[in-house]
Amino acid sequence: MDRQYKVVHCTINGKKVEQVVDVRASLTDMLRNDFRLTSVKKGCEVGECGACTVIINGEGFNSCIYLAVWAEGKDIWTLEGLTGPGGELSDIQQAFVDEGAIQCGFCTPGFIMTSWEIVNSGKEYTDDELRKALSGHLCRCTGYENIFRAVKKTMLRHLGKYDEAELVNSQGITEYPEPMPFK
Amino acid sequence: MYDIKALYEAESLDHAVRLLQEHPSAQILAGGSDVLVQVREGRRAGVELVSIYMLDELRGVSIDEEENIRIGSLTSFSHITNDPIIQKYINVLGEAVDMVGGPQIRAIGTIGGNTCNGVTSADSASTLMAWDAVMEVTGPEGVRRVPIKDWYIKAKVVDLRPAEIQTAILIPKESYEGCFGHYIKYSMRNALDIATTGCSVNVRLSEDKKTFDRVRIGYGVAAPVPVRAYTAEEFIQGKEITDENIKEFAETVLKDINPRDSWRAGRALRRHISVVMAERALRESISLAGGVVNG
Amino acid sequence: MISCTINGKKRSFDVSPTMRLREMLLLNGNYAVRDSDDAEGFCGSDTVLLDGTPVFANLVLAGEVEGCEIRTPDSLGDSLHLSIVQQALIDAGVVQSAYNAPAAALLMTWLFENNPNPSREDVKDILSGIFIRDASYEHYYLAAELIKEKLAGGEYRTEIAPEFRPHLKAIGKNMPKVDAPQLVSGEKAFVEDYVVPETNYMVVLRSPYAQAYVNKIDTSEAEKVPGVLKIITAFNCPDVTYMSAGQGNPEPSPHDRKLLNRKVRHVGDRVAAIVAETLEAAIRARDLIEVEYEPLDAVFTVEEAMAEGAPRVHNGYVQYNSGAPADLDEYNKKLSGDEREGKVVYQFPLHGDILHNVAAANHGGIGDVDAAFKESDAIVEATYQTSQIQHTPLETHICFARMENGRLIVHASTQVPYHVRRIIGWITGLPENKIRVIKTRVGGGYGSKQDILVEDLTAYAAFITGKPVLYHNTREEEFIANSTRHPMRVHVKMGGKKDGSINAIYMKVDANTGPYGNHALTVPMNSCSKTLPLFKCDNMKYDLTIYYTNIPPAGAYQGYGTPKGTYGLMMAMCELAEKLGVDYKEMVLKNHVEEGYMLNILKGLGEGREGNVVPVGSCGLREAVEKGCEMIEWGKRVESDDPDWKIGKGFAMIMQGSGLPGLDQSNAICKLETDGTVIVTSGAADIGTGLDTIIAKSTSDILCMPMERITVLSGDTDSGAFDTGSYASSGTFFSGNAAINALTNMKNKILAEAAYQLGEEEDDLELRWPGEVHSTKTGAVLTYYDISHTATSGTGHGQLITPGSYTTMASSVPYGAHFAQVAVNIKTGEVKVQKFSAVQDAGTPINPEAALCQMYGAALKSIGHTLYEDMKLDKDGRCVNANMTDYGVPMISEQPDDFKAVLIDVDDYHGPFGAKSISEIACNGAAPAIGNAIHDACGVWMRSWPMSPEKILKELGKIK
Amino acid sequence: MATQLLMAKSPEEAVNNKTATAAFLAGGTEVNRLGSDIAVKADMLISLKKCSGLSDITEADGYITIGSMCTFQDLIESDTVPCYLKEAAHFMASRTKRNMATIGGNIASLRSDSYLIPTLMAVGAVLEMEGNNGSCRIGIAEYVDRSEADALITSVTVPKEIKVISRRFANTAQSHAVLTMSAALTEEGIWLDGAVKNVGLLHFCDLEKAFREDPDISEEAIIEMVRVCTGLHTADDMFGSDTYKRYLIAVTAYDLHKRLVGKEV
Repeated sequence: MDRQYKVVHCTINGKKVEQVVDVRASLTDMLRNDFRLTSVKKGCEVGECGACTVIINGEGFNSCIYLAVWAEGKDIWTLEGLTGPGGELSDIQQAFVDEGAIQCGFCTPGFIMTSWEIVNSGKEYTDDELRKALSGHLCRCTGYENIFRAVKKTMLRHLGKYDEAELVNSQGITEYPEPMPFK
Repeated sequence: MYDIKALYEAESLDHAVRLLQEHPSAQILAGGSDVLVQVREGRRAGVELVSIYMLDELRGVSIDEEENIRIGSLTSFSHITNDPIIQKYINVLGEAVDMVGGPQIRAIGTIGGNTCNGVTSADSASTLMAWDAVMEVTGPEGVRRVPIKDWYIKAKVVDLRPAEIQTAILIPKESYEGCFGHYIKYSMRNALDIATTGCSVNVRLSEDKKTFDRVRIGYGVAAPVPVRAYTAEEFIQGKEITDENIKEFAETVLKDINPRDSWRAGRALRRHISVVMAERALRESISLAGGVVNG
Repeated sequence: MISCTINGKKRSFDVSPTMRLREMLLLNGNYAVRDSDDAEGFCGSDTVLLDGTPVFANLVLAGEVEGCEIRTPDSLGDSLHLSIVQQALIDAGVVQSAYNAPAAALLMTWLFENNPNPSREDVKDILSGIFIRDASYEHYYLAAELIKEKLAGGEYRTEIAPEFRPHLKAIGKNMPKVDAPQLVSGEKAFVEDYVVPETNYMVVLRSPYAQAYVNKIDTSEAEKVPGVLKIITAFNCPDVTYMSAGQGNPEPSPHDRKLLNRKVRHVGDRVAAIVAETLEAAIRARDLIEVEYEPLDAVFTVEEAMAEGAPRVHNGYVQYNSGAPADLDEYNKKLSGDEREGKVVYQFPLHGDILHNVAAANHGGIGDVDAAFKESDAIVEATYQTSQIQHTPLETHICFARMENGRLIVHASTQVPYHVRRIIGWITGLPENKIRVIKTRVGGGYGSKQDILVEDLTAYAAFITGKPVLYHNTREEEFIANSTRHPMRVHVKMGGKKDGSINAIYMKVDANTGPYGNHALTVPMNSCSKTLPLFKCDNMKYDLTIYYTNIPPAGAYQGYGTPKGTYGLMMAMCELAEKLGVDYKEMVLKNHVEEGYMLNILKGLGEGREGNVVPVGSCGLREAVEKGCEMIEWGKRVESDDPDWKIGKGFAMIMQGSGLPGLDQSNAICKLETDGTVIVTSGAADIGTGLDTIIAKSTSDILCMPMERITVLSGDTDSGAFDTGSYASSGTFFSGNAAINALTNMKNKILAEAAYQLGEEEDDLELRWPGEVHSTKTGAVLTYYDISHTATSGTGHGQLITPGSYTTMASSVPYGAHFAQVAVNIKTGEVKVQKFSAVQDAGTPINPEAALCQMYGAALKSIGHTLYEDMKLDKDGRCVNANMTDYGVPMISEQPDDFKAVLIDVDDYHGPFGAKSISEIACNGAAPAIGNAIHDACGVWMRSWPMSPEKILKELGKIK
Repeated sequence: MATQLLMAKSPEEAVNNKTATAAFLAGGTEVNRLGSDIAVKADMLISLKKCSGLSDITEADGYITIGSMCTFQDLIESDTVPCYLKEAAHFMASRTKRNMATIGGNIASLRSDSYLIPTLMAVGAVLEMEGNNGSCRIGIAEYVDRSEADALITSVTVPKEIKVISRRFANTAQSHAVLTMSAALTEEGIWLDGAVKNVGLLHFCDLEKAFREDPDISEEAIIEMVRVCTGLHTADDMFGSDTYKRYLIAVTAYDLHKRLVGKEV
């Protein structure tokens, strides 16, 4: 049975591209092998670890269980797309660095893409909602605390709540000087 | 790269049906969060697939002319959870599907796929069972409707005939009107985990909210397929909302369910938590419906 | 779809039928099919076999190979499974910089497959299709003999090269160069092999004018080309003034340029750099850039530059880091101060005077030449003019740079990794810990890669875009935007006595350093400092003036000024001998220095500083002259049977240096691995000369262990330790000695550790083959494995790691003499070098066969600049012959039929195991030797390079 | 840049497809070489590599006929090609290039530093051409004067027994020649032809006449004759000065004549 190929037209990191792919290829295969976007990592290839998370039309997906041919017409973003023209880090990336949210770094690309979706959603997630939104990622080094804090601070900054962001303590709890206002 | 023999991409529903006829051995690929994983694990290696992922016509939630809630089979879990109609009339389904896998899985997974894999642990199944959902399937002979209780034939087998595709899930008006429910998923982790046992209860109270007009309770992983505890339902039908009734109702479920031992949990544990979940889910449903126990 | 068989495997490609075959083979991963001449079908680096016939892959189209069978150089055998041919080329010592050694191996393989017993003519015929610049062709004939012997009896019988120092196992012995297997088999080795597929490309817009202001650059259209990332011009590049010479800092060269300048100073000067995702997009964008030039008058020769009121090449203002003259302010007032001119910053006074286009100057001498001339029985005086010569390394300048975690990683083909790192630091503002320069294998440098000519721009482009960037010179750019020999006007006045002794020498050198002052002072200095010290003469005087002009840039080229000084002096001496009626050989023997002679002349000849006066060290000059005269049968007249052809003989004595005492420094680190093997990390830059092999052999002999248990890593600024770099013939001497110090420290550390582990006295212990410590007292033995394994255990002293560094004020000078017998056709002016013998004292030749090949390669290069090579400029300063065919490089047909290299055995006190330098000195002899020989043949004095037939006919009076 | 390639099977197919914007491609050492704009201007290249009938060498009544696609190396290795033509082929110093370059390609290029044309002109070679209106035969001198771009050279016929001497002057063996000159001895006397760089392919009829009229003419006379010859348009360039080129032509002509008709030969 000879191979089936298909041309996929989509936008990757803001650039319109066209690529002939084997229909059996996963989106992770296409991004890594054809476009050399090696930030997209294969941790389990069965949709359970989140290391392959990319943003498709604004939503986080596991690219390992997403067929490359399904990317037709989609707008796809990977970590490489977040760095500025001169290689400057975006604020969510800088937060991961500042809050010590990166150890081995293998889960980081996937985590940052979901965090990018969260901080750009404009919504203010409660702590539980935030943990639930990040629950699709496995990290075996950090114990998630610093990652949670990095996302929370960036979310608050995106909402303009700069001083509140500074109040977030090491456990990720916002320590209000006076008793916590009723929410 | 997936080990699949061939991939046929359907451009429309009819085209999908034709493809299934042309390739009788081909299997349907919706969101892929079950099928592609099994191809990867080898259980479905070398399979032919008909991909219906691009059929937007099978997506979305609406109220049809018969005032059924109509959920397109390709609607993803996350879209169901955030859908206003669902939140208004059957919010428990939104909560239930919001416990499937993780956010990324819920973005790709579809309710059609979740109900067609015939798996008793499917988070949506026990709730759909408890709300008497109706499966709409389309095939070479046209459209057919199957009540959910007849949908599950045996473990991993549903009433889907050759070249048929499940196109929607309907919740009849009579089934959702005035109803409030709650679903509990008992699992080891809060995400990316399969239910050890799932329990979905809904109630319709009397006008004066003192007595149970109707109570329904569905279970996942309490039997090879999702089941209803009819004996318990009949027991509590028309009774007052009292602690004893609630407790007895919970004890009665054991008559209907038949959990088994598995590496995930033993039979005794499942029977015990089934009772506890029944009581809790019922109490939550009562409060949601505005009722007061021993009121 | 094109399908064919490549190295026995069926392949098909979906490419355009008019794609060049070489590009198709690159898609297939056969990157050993290289390109040295942009598809000119000259160098043969792109040789492949097409249906069994050697062809140039660049001149064959993909569509033409449908169904054909192709063999590429990388199919012959990898570095662990070398074919007989590959092994023979290694053993013969011809695999040096080896950019197209795989192609040469393929041709030799084809030869032997078709003719198991080829004659010398057959070898010459097959190698006529390949250009060898490093080792020349002589030892390929030797390799052919070795292959025949291997095929016949399985053992070599012909002597490859004489061996030296019998008491040592590795030093002085013929051994395969440690990096030769990788090179000959065509494995990944050069910068171009490490480029990532998703790289971006950079091209440079170059000036059409020899001198002009760049007033405006409009890149708006260019930026619209899809895929363009960045366009760098003088208007947005860093305001950092630097210079491109790879020299120890503070450099004896004026800092007189920025990355891109508001004033272009030669045809080919940088105007804009375009970075794009594809090469096509970069080129398309380049052609859309509109530049508003303000053309200015230009000067090209020293005469024009020194003329009154000549246009000034640098007219901004002058600054001094130290030693500024008192009248600097008034001086600057006379200059234009126009900001488009930029500035000239001297690190310390070089006696420049940019008002008169003087980049640098130096004067000095000993005794009183004027008085001495009065007492001379005969005086000769003449002016010699040398031409602009290009190195033409097989691998044109290339650099690949990328960012990695905020660090700038620069893959460079360079001779000076640490100077590259420093200069990139100046331009990008990054500290050195944030810059890593990886010197891969270098496809030929010869001095052209001592200058930082592409790394500055490529590294900056990668730094500001944060993306990987590749820049690769075209062959034409290698001519017009690289560095070349300084054209020089050498005026020599020499007086001598009847007895043949020379009593006065005056040299007036006017050098042309081109638009920028890299190496401005030091190259012309060498024309005196590496020539006058040959003479026992008490009255010597030199005046050096170096002029800025608008010719393509001049810089460092193997020999570094000495070939031009030697040319003038040795021709003058030959003329003086004739005038005095003294035999030239006797005059040489009478006047040359010998061991112990005090070199007072060195006082003023320091590299821009006070030179230190030292006595002559080890010196094999006399033996070299005697040996050479014997080989060329000096004095015996040779007549040809054809009346038109006249035959003559000539020779010249030569010297050089071994690095720069008081300026150079080298470091090395030696590590004993846990299994007792050794890794030596050297800062040195092996550019194909065999420097890593010298360090490996030193390790083998000092630590008494076999070569295969030794690895030498070099040229990576992250892992290595500082080294000034490979130039001024400093490699063997400085880097070798630094390694020896590190190894000696390791030897002592091993003995100390063994004493501890054995509980014995260090004095009773000794190292012995094959790498163990032996107690002369108790007979106990500890292998290096035991020692290291214990030392790195939980209770051990820690891994044995020792540094070593080397600086010196001593200077070990190599000496020698080159001899030529030429035939001159007095009817047509043609010159044929019939015999050439290079005889040199290199102290202890550590790699004898490689040393011989270095002599052959350098001699053929200098035969090239004497007779054939010449960059010709038109009246607008544009190089009209900027390609291989017209520039005139010597190939196998130009090699003398009787070509010999001989090593004189001398043991130097300072050199590593007594070794001195070998390569630069070998560039100094050909021009004067051939010049004297031509005079001997037909009586004319050829006073300028190249000694072309037309010039000879003019001198013979045959044409006006 | 040409993007189409036609692998012609026969000369007819090649000529039929030869439009104004197509170009013949023989060995490739001219068309595909750096600096050649032939491949850039053409939209299609017609390769003759797989053309039948263009690479055989035959002999018939004192004449040798050589297929136009014979490479320089074929000429050297053939035992029927006359020695004088092998010497001219050896003027191309690079063996790999000789494996590729063809006799037809060298003639068609009409280069002013041609390796073979001077020798072929001296011996009065005859070309067989394949044009739109079938094949025809044309002397090489005539071809040099007015070559038809669209016609394809299919073979070159040269005399077997003829005394010819050629000389080539170049900076290095692989540089382009400043002068390539051939002299042949025929019944009517000496034929003298040459290629002068940046001037062209010349037939030195005045010199032939001078040698015929006075076989013992002095070298100085020849040098003076060429020095003042107005028909010769040599100029100063990177290959040498005008005076040098004229002198070289003169001394070479004299030398060739002397060695051809001279006593000692």
